[in-house]
Order: sequence, then C-alpha cells, then structure tokens
Amino acid sequence: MVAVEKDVRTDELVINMGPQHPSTHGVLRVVLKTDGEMCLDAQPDIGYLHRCAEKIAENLPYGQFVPYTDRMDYVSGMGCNMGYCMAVEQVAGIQVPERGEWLRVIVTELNRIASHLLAFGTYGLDTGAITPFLYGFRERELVLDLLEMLCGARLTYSYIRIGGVDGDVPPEFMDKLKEFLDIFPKKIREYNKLLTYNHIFMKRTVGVGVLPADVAIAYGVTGPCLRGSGVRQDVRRDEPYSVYPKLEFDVPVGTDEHGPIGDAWNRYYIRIRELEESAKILRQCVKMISPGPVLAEKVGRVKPPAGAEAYTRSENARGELGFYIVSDGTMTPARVKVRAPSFSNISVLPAIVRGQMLADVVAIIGSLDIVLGEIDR
Amino acid sequence: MGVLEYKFEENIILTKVDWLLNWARKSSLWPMTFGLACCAIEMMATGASRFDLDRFGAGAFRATPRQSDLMIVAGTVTLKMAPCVRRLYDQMPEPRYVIAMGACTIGGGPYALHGYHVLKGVDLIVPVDVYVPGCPPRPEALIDGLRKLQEKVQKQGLLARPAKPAANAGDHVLEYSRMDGVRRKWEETQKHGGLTPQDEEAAVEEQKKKDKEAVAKV
Amino acid sequence: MTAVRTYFSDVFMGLWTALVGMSITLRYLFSKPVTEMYPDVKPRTPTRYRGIHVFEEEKCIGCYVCAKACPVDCIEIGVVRKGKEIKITKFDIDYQKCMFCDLCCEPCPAHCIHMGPEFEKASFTRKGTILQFATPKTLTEEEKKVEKVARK
Amino acid sequence: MSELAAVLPGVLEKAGWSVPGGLVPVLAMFICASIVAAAMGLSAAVLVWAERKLAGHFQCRLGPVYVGGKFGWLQSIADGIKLLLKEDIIPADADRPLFRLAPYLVVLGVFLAFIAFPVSEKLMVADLNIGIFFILAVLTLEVFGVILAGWASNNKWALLGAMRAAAQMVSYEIPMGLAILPVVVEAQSLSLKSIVAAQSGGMLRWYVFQPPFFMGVSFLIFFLAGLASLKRAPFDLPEAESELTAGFHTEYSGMRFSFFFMAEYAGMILVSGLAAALYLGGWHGILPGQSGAMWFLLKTAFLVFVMIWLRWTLPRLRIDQVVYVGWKVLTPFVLACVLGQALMAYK
Repeated sequence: MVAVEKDVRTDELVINMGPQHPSTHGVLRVVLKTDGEMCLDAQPDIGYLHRCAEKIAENLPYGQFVPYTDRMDYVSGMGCNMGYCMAVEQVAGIQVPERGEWLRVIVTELNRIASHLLAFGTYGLDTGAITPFLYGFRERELVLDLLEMLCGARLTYSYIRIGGVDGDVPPEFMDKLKEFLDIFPKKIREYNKLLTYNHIFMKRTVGVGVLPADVAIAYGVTGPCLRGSGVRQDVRRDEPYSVYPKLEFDVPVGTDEHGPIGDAWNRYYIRIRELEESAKILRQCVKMISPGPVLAEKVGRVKPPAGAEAYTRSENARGELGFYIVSDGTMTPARVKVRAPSFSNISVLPAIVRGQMLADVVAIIGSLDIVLGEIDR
Repeated sequence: MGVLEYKFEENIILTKVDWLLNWARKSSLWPMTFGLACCAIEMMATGASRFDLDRFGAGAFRATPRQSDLMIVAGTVTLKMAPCVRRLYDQMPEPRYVIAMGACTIGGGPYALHGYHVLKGVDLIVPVDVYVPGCPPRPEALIDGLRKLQEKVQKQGLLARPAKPAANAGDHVLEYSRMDGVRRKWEETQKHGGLTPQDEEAAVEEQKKKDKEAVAKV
Repeated sequence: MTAVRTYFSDVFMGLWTALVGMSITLRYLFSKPVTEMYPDVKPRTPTRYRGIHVFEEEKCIGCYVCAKACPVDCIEIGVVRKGKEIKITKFDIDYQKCMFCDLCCEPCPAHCIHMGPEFEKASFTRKGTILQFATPKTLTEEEKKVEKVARK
Repeated sequence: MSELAAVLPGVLEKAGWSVPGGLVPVLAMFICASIVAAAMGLSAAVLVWAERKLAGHFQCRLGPVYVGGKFGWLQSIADGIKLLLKEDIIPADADRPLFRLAPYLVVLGVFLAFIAFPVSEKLMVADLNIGIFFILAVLTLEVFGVILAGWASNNKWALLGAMRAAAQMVSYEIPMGLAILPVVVEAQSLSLKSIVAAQSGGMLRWYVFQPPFFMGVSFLIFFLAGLASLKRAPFDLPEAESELTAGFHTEYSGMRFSFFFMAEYAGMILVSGLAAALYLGGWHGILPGQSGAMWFLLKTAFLVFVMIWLRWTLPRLRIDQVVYVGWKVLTPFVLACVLGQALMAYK
C-alpha cells in the first residue's frame, strides 16, 4: 500500500454571474469567488448599459432631455423627470404653479408604488416564488393604467415638464385613483400573508446580508436600503421639496423584530411599508388638491444665465436622486451630473456578500433593488 | 434536422408534414429570460397576468439559451454588451428566432445620435426576424410582433423546398394608404374623447358586449 | 429549553405559513382571471395615448418646427414652396429612433401632427419601421429643384 | 404481466400468427414495456399541460388558450414535436459519452419504477414481493443521471446544480425509505398489492387515518421527501432558475432536455401514486366495497395537484436549510413514527 501523500487540491471557483442571468435585474455582471456554495467575494462589473445620458444632456436643449431621464431609472421614470425638472427650474428661476406641484407629487407617488410592486415581485422571483411576481404585476397594471390615462405612456412618461406638468388630469382620473386606493390595502395584506411572513421566505432573508448603519452611510447608500439599516433618512422629510411639507407621512425604518437590523428582510419590508405610506400620501393629495394652472406661463425656451448652477436632491423609489446642472448661458447645459442612488447601493455589495451562500447573493442583490439603467446611465 | 432539410421535392405529403412541424414550432416559441433595459420591464409585463404570453404557448421563459427558441432583444444593446448578445445567440440551438423589441434594438433609438457607446441596431450582430417599434412597445405590440413571427414560422419550408423563395413576403413597408387607417382610427377616438358621459357609458357597454362575444368565440 | 421551543415553532410555522399562502393561491385559482384576450379583443387605449403618429397633411405648412423640436431627429420633411402654395412631398418618421415623447406635437403651429392610438406596426424588415406619412407625389423637374428635404 | 402471458397465445392463435412458444413471454414483456413507456410519455404530456393551465389560473391568468382548441389541449404535443426537432447541442468541452448517457439514466430510473406501479388489482405489470423496496432502489438511479449530467456538461452552474442534487437527493432517500416502514410493519409485507389489500373496507381503514397517526405523519414526511427527491419546489435547488440559470441541465437542449422534463413529470405521478397506494388505500374507494382503477387515479391526481399547488405558492429553500430539514426535522420525526408503530405492533 502506498500512502496517499498528495492532498486533494482545492481551489476557489470563480463564477461569472451575468450579464445574462435571471436575477441580476438586467445586465449586471458579478464575478463571484466561491468555495463550493460559500461566496468569498463578489465584484460587480457594470457598464453594460452605458447609454451616455450625461453626454446627451450636454448636446440637447434643456426641455428635450426630459424624455431621456425616463430611461435612466426606467422603473420610476416620474421620479427622474421630477429631479431633473427641479434642477432646471432652480437654474433658470422658474416658479411652478401649485396644482402642478400637487400633480407632480401624485404621479411620483403612484410611480413609487409601481416601482415597489415590481421590486416586490422580482424579489419573490429571486427567492424562488413565482406567483408573488404575477400578483405584484397585476396591481402594477392598475397603477400603469392610471398613469397612462394621464400621460399616454406606460413606462416612459415624460409627463413632468420644466415648469409644471404636461396637461391637467382627465375628469375621471380622481375617481379611478380613489377606487385604486380603496382596494390597495387589501392587496398589501395579501402580499404579507403570501410572501412577507412566509416562514421559508423569512428563513431565506432574515439575517442575510446584514448592512450596518455605519457601513451604509460610509458607502453612500440611500433610500429603502439605508432605512432598512435603521437610519431615518428621507429627502422628502429632511429637506422637503414640492408640496411634501404639507403632507403627513411616516418614514419606515428597519426593526429588530424578526432579526438583525439591516438584513435583506428589513430592506424588503421597508418597501412594503412604503407602499402603505405612498397610498396615505395619495389619499391626502386627493383631498387637498386645488384647481389652478398646471404649467408655468412663458417657459418657452429655457436659457439660464451663464455660470448658474444648481444641485437638487429628491427622493426617488431607490433613494436619493441628485441632479447637478451647470449653465453656460446657452440653450444647452454645460454639464449635467446625475447622482444615481442605485450606483451607490450596488457598490456596497462586496462588503455585505462575503461569507454568505450562493443563494444569498441572489437574495442580497434582489434586496438592494437596483436598476441598471440608472447605474450605468 | 439539418440532414433532411430541403432534400425533397415538394409534394402533398411533405407539405402536410411541413405544416405539422411548423405548427409545432410556432406554437411553442419559448423565449429566453433576457432583458437589457426598459423594454425588459414591458416584456415581463407581457408575460404577467394581464397579457399572458403563455396563451400562445410562448410563456415558458427559459433561463438558459440552450433550451430557448426565441430571443427577445429587449433594450439598448451597448458595445460592451454586443459580444454577449452574439454569444447567447450562438448558444441557442436551431431553429432560433429573434425579435428586436423597441427602438433601441432596431436602430439605436433615442441614442442613435449622440450615444457613442450604443450599437445602432441589433441586426448588425444577429439576424432579426421581426422588428417591433415603440419606446418601449406596449405589451400588446410585442404580442403582435410574436404573432407576426408565428406567421413567418408557419410559412417556412422544412423538408420540402419552399415553392418560391419568398421574395418580399410580408415586407411591411408602410405606405400612405395604410397610414390612412391609423388616421381614421385616431379621428374616431378624438370624437370619442369629446362625448358626453352618457354616450361614454353606452360606448363602454357596447364594447363590453363586443368583448364578451369575442371571448365566447375563443 | 428555548432551543427546543424554537425548533418546534419553526416546524409548526413552516407548515402553517405554507398553508396560509396556499389558501391565497387557491382562492385565486377559482377567481376570474384578469387576462385580456388581446388579439381577439382590441384594447381601448386612452385618448391621450402616445402611439404611432397621425399626420394631417392638408393642414401642414412645412415649417419644420416639429423636426426641430425632436430630440432624436427622427422626422424628415420635404417641402416644395411656390409662392403661397405648399406641397408636402415627404413626411417620414423614423421609428428606429422615435421615443414617443410627444415633444413634436406641442409646438406645431398648424396642429397637424398628433400622437395616435395605433401601435401594431411590427415589421419583418428594418426599413419597414420608417413610415411615410405624406401622399406620394410625382414632381416636375422645376419642382424637384426647389424641393427642400431636411431633418432639422 | 403473468396474466398477459397466459392470454397471449390464444390471442395470437385467433389472429393467425404463429409464434414459437418460447417467444411468448418475451413478446409479453415487450408489449408491457411499450405500454408502460407510452403511458409514461402520455401522462407526462398531460401533466405538463395541466401544470401550465393550473399555474395560469393560480396566477390570475389563463395559460395556453390558442394552441389547439379552447383550452390549449395540444400544447404539450406541440412542445414535444418542437423539442424533437431542435438541434442537439453537445458542448465542445463536454464529456461526450457521459453527456449522452445521463438523460437515459434519469428516464430509466422512473421507467423501471413503473413496473411495480399498482394502478388496480389487475392493472400492474408485476406484483413483486418486494415492490416498494424495488421502486425505492430504482428511483435512486435518477441521482446518478443528474450528477453525471452536471459533471459532464463542463459548466460551473451545472456542476453546482449536480452537487446540490447529490447532497439533497441522498439525504432525502433516508426519510423517504424510513417513512414506509410503519406501513410495512402494519401490513407485514413489502408487496404493494398486499399493502393495498390490507386497507380495504372504506376510508377509515386507510393507513393515513389510523390512530395514533404515526402513519399519518409518515405520509406527510414521505410526500415532502418525495418532493425533494423529485427536485420540485420548494426543493427545486438543483435547477433553481433564479440562482443557477437551469442547474444541472443548463447545457442540455432539444430531445435530451425533454428527457429530464419527462422524468420529472413521470416521477411526480410515481411518487403520488406510491403515496396513494401506501397510505390512501390505493384502488379502494371511500365507502366499503368500492374499488377500481378510477379511485387510484383520482387519489394520484389529487396528490399531483397538491404538488403543483405547492410549487406555485412557496419560495425556495437554501441548500443548508434543505439538508437541515432532511436530517434534523424529517429523520427524527420519521424515526419516532417507526418506533411508535413498532411498539404498537409488539403489543
């Protein structure tokens, strides 16, 4: 007998996840280093959807860039429209009429609901439950119907224009909105029963991918991901814009009720609770909206003074969306910079993925709820 | 199948067999789970409850190219992504079909002008069967594209040589005469938009009745 | 003792929440599907729907404003001007580029271009996605000389 | 089969074919094998269609409607023909013989198990005296097929899927095997025919409802372990779509892929039928005196429905949780059941 002296050689397995993979939410590529099922490292590789949005902004008149903002965060286009328009209005000194602001809040909150429903559905898919995805989409269609009635498009709205919004609501819109708000809480309860409190789902997500508050702040994570870590930060409340000061709403934060603060379940559950908050905001809007003009007069061609610059923050469905615009006195901006929330959110992935299992990587990416259009721009 | 293809003269039996095989192919076009950008969301919506791509037998989204027949290129193809798209196409087994969904995949879309990193049309790297314009197309438009593809699949010759090379078959260059229909329809809806609530209700009732009849027919 | 309790509560909750979820899916099994029978039942798009354009040629004054407003330069207009008479020889919209943003319809002084309800324009060729909206006309030599075709 | 072998010479004589006496059993075998294969293929096709339709309605949509008739009856036929016609790709770096062998192994396991499948008193190919033992033994063949498929594909996702399959299917064989012990103890036989026969006389005589419910619990465990060994949700880790694209059959296309597909659906029928025979009284009806193949098929169909229902409701477990459930939950519970039933029998 010859003793086996040579040990079995073990190596790290490098797996290339994406750019075509069902749970990278688009064309993200993640280079995984694994030891069997354990994940040692994950490096996101972005740039597969770089569509040169910032460059295009420098080549187009201010008003013509609005449709492109839809295509940055394509799941919540209204939020991007609003962020950009707010920045341009600040640069050019345009005042938006009050009804315009109300309508802006209504459509962004509706769009937030649509976006969170998509996040809920795809998170179900990531964890292997297919039916919640279809239920989420079923209700999302109701929201899209409302938005379509308003602006004629299902996904790329460009409804919010510089100086207000594009057209007042059709007469039957408010009734349809109320109808939707009446049935919506029941559906949220159903989601909770079906997925949120499902024991398998909780076992999959509670305690997975824990993101401590200090790490989250250090990486610049914002939105539901940061609030899931227990930081009560929301631009709508901290630095209110539009008509948000007049509205009452809670900012849900992560709790340690079921597991550590800042885990995937908390991040997911924040979105479900934000659905309720958005519905609450919408109910107030329906009551408080007053008649009046929706678009500022004489906006025409926007031509801000040379050297004017502005940075605006707004709370998009994914986090804090910033637009920085520098004007050089011509019809086109000198520079437009976008601070995309998903970009900061995905950057935290390597920090929280180490030591988790392969299935958890999928659950973590899903809980960050990224949109590649926004990351690569 | 490659061995048998086009090896026979056309005759009645082969035509029947062809019909059967084409029918099977067109009735079970399994798409690949492959989304690039905005259009992917609409593609997902097409697969979801309200539009239900599965009605046409095309609802079994497969995650691997090896088991899919249909690649719906949904979204902007960038230069970094283009080799991956090509590779995915190469990995699909024959017969394979491609639908270019949305303006970006057809010809660069809104990014055709200044997008230095955007491929100006996915047909530069993979052969495309059906182009579905829209930005993004509504789910119904994608279903329409799928049905056009089914038409095309049904027409192809498999065992028997096609009678004539289908020159310009279904070349849908839309001319003015066809645009006229669009305009008429638009005028109708404009009229419709200006109706009184009672008329509106009546129209809705009528439409419901029509819908019911159509559903009953199916 | 807590470990034992957690163990049994895990087993129980695993079964119980599965049953709760199953009751929801079972209810929907017997409820009415929300599917729309699209090719049989045509969808009713809203009045403001932004689909394939509608062009009213007799109203057009050939001012190129829509082409200028277009962020992607997808509108190509050909005009023959003879005194007050205006002939639109070409009005093509390139749906390879168009992003249905409605920016072309707003500035039109003659209100001749609108977003229509149509969307079923899938084609088998790339060329087929460029739509011609103007009636085809035969031009005289003289007219050909003064024809102006422009995108912007 | 023995009945068939007895009847066959007469039938052949009537038809006017002369067959040497020694060949008659061979012919009978051949006929039986073809019937089993056809039944397996057909039931898998029906099941695929049923699953798509049911999944549709669970999700508030319709499922196939346009393919052949009102309810999309011909959907799986179309899928089958299409898969048959697809190009058969073997990746360049794959281990070619093993890659080809794997799907056949998977189908073979399920196919062999159908031999002892007790549809009714008469309708079974062979009443083996070690029926259950035989079925469990040949079902294990499937694991080899899956592992080979994952290994031979030379694909990292496929390999991970195969490793998961190995961990999962092997650990669930044990609770599954132990779960039938209470039944065997009670019936004192390994033959499926006598196990079912022992449950005659109405619903209350079925083993599931026998107090103190040791067999009821082991029915649950058998069903869950069956789900796991079939790789059905929530235990579908080896082919977890959102994690491993398509798991162990990532590289398989066309006909070879359809073999895996068919094996899964035939396996569903097999496990459901086995559970129906072992615990739900097989071909015996609800009231005493009722019996027939219809009852058996009804019970099997119900269990298959539950499988589909579970799949379209639950999220997926993680691999460590799957193994945890197998070893730390199902195995202790089933051991307790076996012990309890044995003590009952001793008394």
